[in-house]
Amino acid sequence: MIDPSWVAGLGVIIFSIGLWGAFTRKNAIIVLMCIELILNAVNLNFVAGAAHYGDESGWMYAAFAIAIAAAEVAIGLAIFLSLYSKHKTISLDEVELLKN
Amino acid sequence: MAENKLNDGMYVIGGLFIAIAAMMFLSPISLMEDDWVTLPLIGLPILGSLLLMGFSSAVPAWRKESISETIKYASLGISLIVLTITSLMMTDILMNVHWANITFNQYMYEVEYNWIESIGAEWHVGIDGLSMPMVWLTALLVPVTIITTWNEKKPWYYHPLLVLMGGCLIGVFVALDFFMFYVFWELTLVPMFFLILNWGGKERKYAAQKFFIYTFSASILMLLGIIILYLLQDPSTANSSITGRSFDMHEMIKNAQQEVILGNIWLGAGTQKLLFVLFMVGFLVKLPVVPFHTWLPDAHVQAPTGGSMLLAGVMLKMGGYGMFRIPISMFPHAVVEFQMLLMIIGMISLFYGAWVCLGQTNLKRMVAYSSVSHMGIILLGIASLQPLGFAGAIFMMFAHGLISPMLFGVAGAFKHHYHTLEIGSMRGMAKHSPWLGGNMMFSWMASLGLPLLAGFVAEVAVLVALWFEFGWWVIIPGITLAITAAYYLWSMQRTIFEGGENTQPPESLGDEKPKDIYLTEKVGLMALAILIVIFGIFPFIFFEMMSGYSSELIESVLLDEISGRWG
Amino acid sequence: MAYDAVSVEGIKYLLPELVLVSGILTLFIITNLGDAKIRLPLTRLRIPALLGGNRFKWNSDPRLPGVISVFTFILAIAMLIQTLGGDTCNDLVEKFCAETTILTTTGNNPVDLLKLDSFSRLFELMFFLALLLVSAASINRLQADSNPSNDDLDQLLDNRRQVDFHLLLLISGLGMTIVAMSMNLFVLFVGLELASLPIYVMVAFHKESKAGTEAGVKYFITGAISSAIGLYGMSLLYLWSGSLQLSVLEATWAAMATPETLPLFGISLLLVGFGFKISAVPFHFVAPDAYSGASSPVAALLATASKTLGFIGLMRILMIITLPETGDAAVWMLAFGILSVVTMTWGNLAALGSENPKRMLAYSSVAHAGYMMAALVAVAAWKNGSFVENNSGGVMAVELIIGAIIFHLFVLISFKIGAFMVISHLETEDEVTDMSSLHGLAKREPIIATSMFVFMLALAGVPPLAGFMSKFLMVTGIVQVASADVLTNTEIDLIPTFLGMHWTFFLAISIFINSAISLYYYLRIGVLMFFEESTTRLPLPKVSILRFVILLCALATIFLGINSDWLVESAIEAASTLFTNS
Amino acid sequence: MAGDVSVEFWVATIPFVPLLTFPIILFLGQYFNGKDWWKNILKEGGAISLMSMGVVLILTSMVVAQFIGEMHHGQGKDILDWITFDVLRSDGMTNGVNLGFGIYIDHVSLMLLFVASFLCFLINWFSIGYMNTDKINDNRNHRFYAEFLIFCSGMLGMVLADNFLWLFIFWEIMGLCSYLLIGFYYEKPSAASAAKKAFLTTRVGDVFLMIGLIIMWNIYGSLEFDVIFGWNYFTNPVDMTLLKTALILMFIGAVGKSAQFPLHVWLPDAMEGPTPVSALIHAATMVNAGLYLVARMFPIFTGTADSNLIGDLADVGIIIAMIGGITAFMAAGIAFVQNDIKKVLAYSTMSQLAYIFTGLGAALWFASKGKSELALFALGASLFHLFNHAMAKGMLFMASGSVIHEMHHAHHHISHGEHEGFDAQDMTNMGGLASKLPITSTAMAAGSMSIIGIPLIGGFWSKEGIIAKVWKAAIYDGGYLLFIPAILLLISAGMTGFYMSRMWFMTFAGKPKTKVAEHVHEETPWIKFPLVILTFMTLGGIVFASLHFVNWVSTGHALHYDLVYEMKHAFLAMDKEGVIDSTFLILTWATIGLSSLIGPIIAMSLYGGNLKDGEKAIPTVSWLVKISGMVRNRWQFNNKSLAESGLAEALRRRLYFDDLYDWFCLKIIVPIGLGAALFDKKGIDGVIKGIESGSQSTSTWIRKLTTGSARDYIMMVALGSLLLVGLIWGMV
Repeated sequence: MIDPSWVAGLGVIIFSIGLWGAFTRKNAIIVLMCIELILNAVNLNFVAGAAHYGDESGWMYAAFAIAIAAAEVAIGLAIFLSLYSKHKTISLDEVELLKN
Repeated sequence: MAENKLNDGMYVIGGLFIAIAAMMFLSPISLMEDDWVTLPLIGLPILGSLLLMGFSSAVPAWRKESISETIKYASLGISLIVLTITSLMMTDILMNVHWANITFNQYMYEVEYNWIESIGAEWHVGIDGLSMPMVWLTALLVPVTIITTWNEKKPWYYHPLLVLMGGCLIGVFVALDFFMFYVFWELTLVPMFFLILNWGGKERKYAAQKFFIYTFSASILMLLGIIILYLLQDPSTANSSITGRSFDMHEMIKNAQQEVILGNIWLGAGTQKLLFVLFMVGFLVKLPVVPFHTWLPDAHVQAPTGGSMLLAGVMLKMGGYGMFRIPISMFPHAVVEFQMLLMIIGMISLFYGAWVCLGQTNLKRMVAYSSVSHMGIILLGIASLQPLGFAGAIFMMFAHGLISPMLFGVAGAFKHHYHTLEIGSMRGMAKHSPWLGGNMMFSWMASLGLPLLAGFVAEVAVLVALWFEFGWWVIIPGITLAITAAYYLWSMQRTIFEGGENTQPPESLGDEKPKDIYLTEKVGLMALAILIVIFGIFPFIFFEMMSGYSSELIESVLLDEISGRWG
Repeated sequence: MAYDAVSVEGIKYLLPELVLVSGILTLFIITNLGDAKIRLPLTRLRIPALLGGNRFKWNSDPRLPGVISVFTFILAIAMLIQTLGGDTCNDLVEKFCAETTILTTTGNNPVDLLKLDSFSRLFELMFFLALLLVSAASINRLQADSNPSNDDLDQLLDNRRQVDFHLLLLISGLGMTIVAMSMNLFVLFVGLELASLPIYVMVAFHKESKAGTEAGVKYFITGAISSAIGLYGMSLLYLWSGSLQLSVLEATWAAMATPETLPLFGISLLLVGFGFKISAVPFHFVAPDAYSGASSPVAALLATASKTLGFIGLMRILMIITLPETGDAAVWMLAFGILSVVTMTWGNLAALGSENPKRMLAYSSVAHAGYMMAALVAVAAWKNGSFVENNSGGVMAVELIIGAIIFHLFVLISFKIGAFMVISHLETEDEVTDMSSLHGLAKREPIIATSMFVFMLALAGVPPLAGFMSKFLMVTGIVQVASADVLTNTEIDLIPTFLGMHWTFFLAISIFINSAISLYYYLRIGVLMFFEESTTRLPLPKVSILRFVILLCALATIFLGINSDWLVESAIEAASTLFTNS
Repeated sequence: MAGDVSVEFWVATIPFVPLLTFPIILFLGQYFNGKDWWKNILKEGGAISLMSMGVVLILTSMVVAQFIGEMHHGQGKDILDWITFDVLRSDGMTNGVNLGFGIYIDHVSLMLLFVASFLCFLINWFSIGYMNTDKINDNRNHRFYAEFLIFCSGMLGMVLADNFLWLFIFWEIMGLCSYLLIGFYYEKPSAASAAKKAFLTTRVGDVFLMIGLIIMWNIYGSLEFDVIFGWNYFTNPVDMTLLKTALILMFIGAVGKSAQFPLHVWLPDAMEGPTPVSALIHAATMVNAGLYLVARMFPIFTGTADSNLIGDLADVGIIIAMIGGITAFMAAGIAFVQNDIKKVLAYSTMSQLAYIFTGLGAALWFASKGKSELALFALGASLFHLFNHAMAKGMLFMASGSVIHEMHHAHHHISHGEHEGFDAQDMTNMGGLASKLPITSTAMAAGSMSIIGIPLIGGFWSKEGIIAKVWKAAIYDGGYLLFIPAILLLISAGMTGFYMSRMWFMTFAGKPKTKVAEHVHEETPWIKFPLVILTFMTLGGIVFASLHFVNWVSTGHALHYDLVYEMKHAFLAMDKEGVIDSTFLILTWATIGLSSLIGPIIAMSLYGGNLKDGEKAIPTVSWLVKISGMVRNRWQFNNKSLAESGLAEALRRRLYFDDLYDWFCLKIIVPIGLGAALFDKKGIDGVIKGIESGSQSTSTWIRKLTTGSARDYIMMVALGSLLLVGLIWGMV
């Protein structure tokens, strides 16, 4: 069996990639994907913890986290759609109407 | 549209009634047998004026003119009721009170109700030899101001605002609970803010905000002081309070005298000084003293006549009153320690203020700086730590409370009838407007401390006390008296007098013929003038109680500290 | 008492939540009655039903969904009050309190899920009140276009939008109640997401305008990242302790001899998630954009309920998990102290020159978060200071502080929502993009303008309004923990007295200075309304319900300031249950 | 019996009679101005005011009758507890100190009370004639009478007050009235500016007086005369240096009020007021207030001397005498070159007051040295001179008013209302009026003679007394510093002879210098009566000298004794025991020679001359005119070079004092004020404004950080996470 710390380590890497991607990419969809990456890192942690401690609730947390991620994606995509219909772009750099 | 507005006003009136009823229901504020303060002096003006304003806002714009007389008379009526009650109080008729013989920290007409029990805040009011003159002054100035500025624009809001202002001010003077004191202290800003903002001069926007922010910021420090004082109490003082403490000023002043509660010295030297500084900053800004004074000229110049009358007449006195009520009564050690500092600040205010007056070209601005200068005298009286000095300072508060409204009333009338405030923009007012000129001269003479007018007694008392304590420092106030005379006389020469055979009305008047003051203005100003004379000739009407208060204060609070200094 | 959450006894305690659920169902069903095709809310999907043809006249009224949600919330509040009780506090006028009831999972080894006590109940009440006001204000507010017409199709569309909006409100409310009650970090998080996701949508609800969608996107992206980071931090905590039960985490933390990396990282990241919710600097940047892009009722929700969610989380984490009993300083104390000062100063300074009233309110909301954060820091000071409370008669300072925060969050509902409602009312006329909308409001609408001024003064903390009481309580608490040591020392002089204060004392000073700064822009609103001339003197379009809400808020602002007895006691009661029965 | 009479309550009503009357006049006048009955029957308030003053005069006479000769020591009576307070001294709290109003009566106050009420009555009478017939005064005479009455009550109150505080209060009220009355023609810039000058100059003195009083109060614990005069310096020693300082400060107040060097500049300008005002305030009554104050200090000096503190306060006497001497000389010099008839009288007033001050200085010096007998005589002489001067100068001013008035009328008559370019007060426009104005010229001659000190007439006795006493102090009693004032007084006596004669001869003798002067007639009603009365008073001044007015402590001398003493003293320099002192014999006759012969003769030779042919003066003055004509014909000489010299120019410019003060005000005081105002605006308020604009710009800057880009926000969230981690980790 793989040591849970490896799993958690992978989680750290994925989290970092996700976070990095989130503020380097312009495309809203890709940012959303990066957020999903972070959530996946979370899931890895939960799974690793559950395995390490033998605690069933960890699995449940992971399952819920996936559900939340799914809901977030759904809502995100819907919002991006309406963004596109109004601004004709989903590049985060091009929506700067509100500032100061 | 009109219909719509009427409904809104009804909302307000209904809401007010509900609010009042709810308050009555939830906190047992009710008019009890001996409570002559809560409802008659505070509740009536505040609630009454709010109702009047609500009613006015309910009336559609095109009909407002038709109710203006009603509102004016209603406001006047309310303020006269308050004046009557306070006059009865003052003359010992309501209850057999000997104001001069009240012992320290003992109050007449004292009532207590629970207010915000959970933090120990009470509705606690009472009057003593210090607050009685201030209360009476406030009650007096409101009707006088209303009469003097009878013809102000938008009277349906203006006159109720004055009444509201009076109610809040009386609240400050009778409060015996720190929380209540602070609430009313800040509450007074709101009506004044509106008075300046809506009826003021050209720069009123700036002035109103500056006034509000400046004084509010300063009193925040006072709030910090109140909080510290609150926390310093023994947490078993008030049972119903969740913090175990109360805001009871009466109690705290008493404890401060005893110094020792629960085996500890209650207020140590450092604590006293810290609290003293915190409270004094709030009061000194309100007073105001140099260098915290710059809100005052702006506020005064921009404020409408009635606003500056109340502002100079009573609001500034809140600072002086507060000093006596809290720091001096509670922190004797700090008072004695900071005596020299207070004196120097007072000297600077007095002296510097007078010089600045000399350089002013705007009449209201000059009068405003003269207020700064005169407030320095109050501080000097306090710094003297003499019963006479204290009494002089309190009498100065009172006298200036009569004189400065007249100064501003006159300045306002000048502005109103001549459309200018520039000193020297005209000559020969005595010819065009003899009443205005006469009143102006009288008020200026009173302000420069002419004997047998109210200001003189105070000045002499303070100077004598100052000599006792500081000796030759008295030269500086002496010189200031001469400078004061100089700027007033110089202005008088350039405004009221001169002009040759064909006197020159100011250019701002255009082709208009210069007019004299209206009957209402005449009545208001003459009332003030007569009072100034009466209190100049018979100062003992109030001086006795002030003197009694001061002696009690020195004897029961400061004497130990002072004699400790002698060794 | 502990009950199984799905047992009859347990369900009985969840009546308010059940009311919300039934409200959601009702909203769904009633608006579809009579239609042959049942529309799934928030979508254009239509499922053919067996019966019916077109909708009835009465249930295609655009105001219907709003009325339903208003009644749902009123009913929920009624249920909430009904569930209060017990021997000690059956009088609501005296104090708002509930017996502590714990709901657990089913099974042999039950886990505590939700706790119903005066803390959670009071927060629930706050959420319900906020949502009630918002839903009442948007009964006939969110039309597809600003000119309502009687055209049937338009009405239908309006009705559809309204259904969606109020449905989101109700769902969000459900999430909020879960946050208030949760005893498990993950449950809290789920509740938070349940509350937040509808809010993301609501921010973007104004999809006809560019600003609305932009605000939605920005708020969603930033919010999602923050909560993802927070969730990652939570997962780190889980890795460290093996459980996300608050009690377990607390015990583990207390047992930790030397600070370990994993939980510190976990806590820090978790704070990011909640920091975003309360819009603390530097997580606040999107807040002004979101507030100004969203419609005013939604912005009001962001400024009150959403912020409250964040504070519940912060209190749970900071006050329960990481607060050491005595001795050491809490690990987050300095960080939070710095952040609080930066937050309040930043918020106020930014609001100072802001030309858009909604952005100004957003920045002011940031500043208010800073005040409350400062209060939280003081709690840590109390725990680590050497000051021993002479607790013979009063509550502990820490309860006072937490109570003050709760009080502040509560009264924010009255004046913050009130302020946004005024903006909302202005929006019925035209877009509110700069201060000129407020010009001369006093001449057009004296009552509305006066109310607005009351809200502004309350926000600035001018007595005797509600905002003053909360600030007062907070500062009292802070000063108490910071200064008691030195002030009772009678031997020292002024300078040592001042320097001897715990550094949290300067947080109080900072609050004061910031209040003074903030007064500038709050008063400016008053000046604009009462002084400036507007182009028109016509009154605003008559929207009775908005006016009613505004007046209600104004009266509440005054009333809660003048007579805050009940609320203060309830808040402190709630605060003490936060500490005692965890 | 002596000392039995006690002061009664009703005495206190004297100052209140006019005080209660003035509002009536003011308000009636304000509302009924222009009505016939008001103008004619009530004389625009003059009648009411005259009645009021009549009542005052009657009351005063009753008081005088009651006390004269009956009273040895001053008596006080408390009327009113004005303000009561406690005092905290380093030895504990003193309870119930009272600053009250009361009445104090002794010989000094009796005399001044009489002078004040008598002259006020007469001047009021005169005013009805003078003021009401002048067109320029239309519709404002009620103001004159009202202010006049306040003034009277101030003067009477000051004289009667039983403590220094109330003395000061009434003193200030007189200052106010003088301000108002000088500025009566407020539309004239010169009048407005003169009024301001008068008030401010006296105010400067008043400040010192007030400080002096405060110190007195600190020393004695009270300001009541009873307390201070009865002080026991043995049991309650006082700080003599401090006392000396206090007395000097009080004297500075007196200097301001009585227009002595260097605060004298206001008095000549004060002639801008109507002539009755000049008569009243600036000659007869108010300027005497300073003298009264100094005279009030006298018992302090005797008291200290009695307590063996001999000579401790002698410096004060020397200072007072010195100031007096300088002023007497300076004012006399300036009076040489004045052409304005009232200005001459003003400078003469200054000079004569200076005489009195010098005499008082000598008296105080004697008193301090313990020579109470000499001190009493010096004081007596000074106060008698005060009396004589008040009567004479009051009359002179009224007479000059009469001249001006008639000149004015005549001018009006000739030029039909054109006022431009004619100065009715300029003596170079007059001449030869002796025939046109018989009563006026007689009165003026009598007054001038009294002032000059022509033997046997009013002022002669007192002036001789003063000069002799000052010299005596200088020669015999070691007051060497007093030589300076003594010599100055002697010279001034001669100068007085010159300038007074010059005035009379320029006005009344010689040929009329203008057409106007030819058409003058003495026609105005009401103004002759006071002149006649006062002429007798002036000429017979010696009679009053015996009425015990002048003695501080009666030594029981009978009427004739004093009379004889004065006469002996004046002519023979014989002291009480009848010993003739040759030094003083020379001195006395030198004075007489200087003032009565040399001065007038030079004046006659320059300005005298016979009347126009055919004109005849009345016998009372015709001899004077004739003598002057003789002298002029005999010794006529040209003084042109002297008149155009630098000295004369300097005198005309009043020795540049006014210029100096103007420069000081305009170049020092006003710039400081303007500078302070600027500093306040830019400095103190600038800080506030700086804070405001600073936070505004910070706000702009800080809001720029909210860039609007979601990526920036995300980055900030990420950075914030790092920051939080760093801070939390860092703290651990």
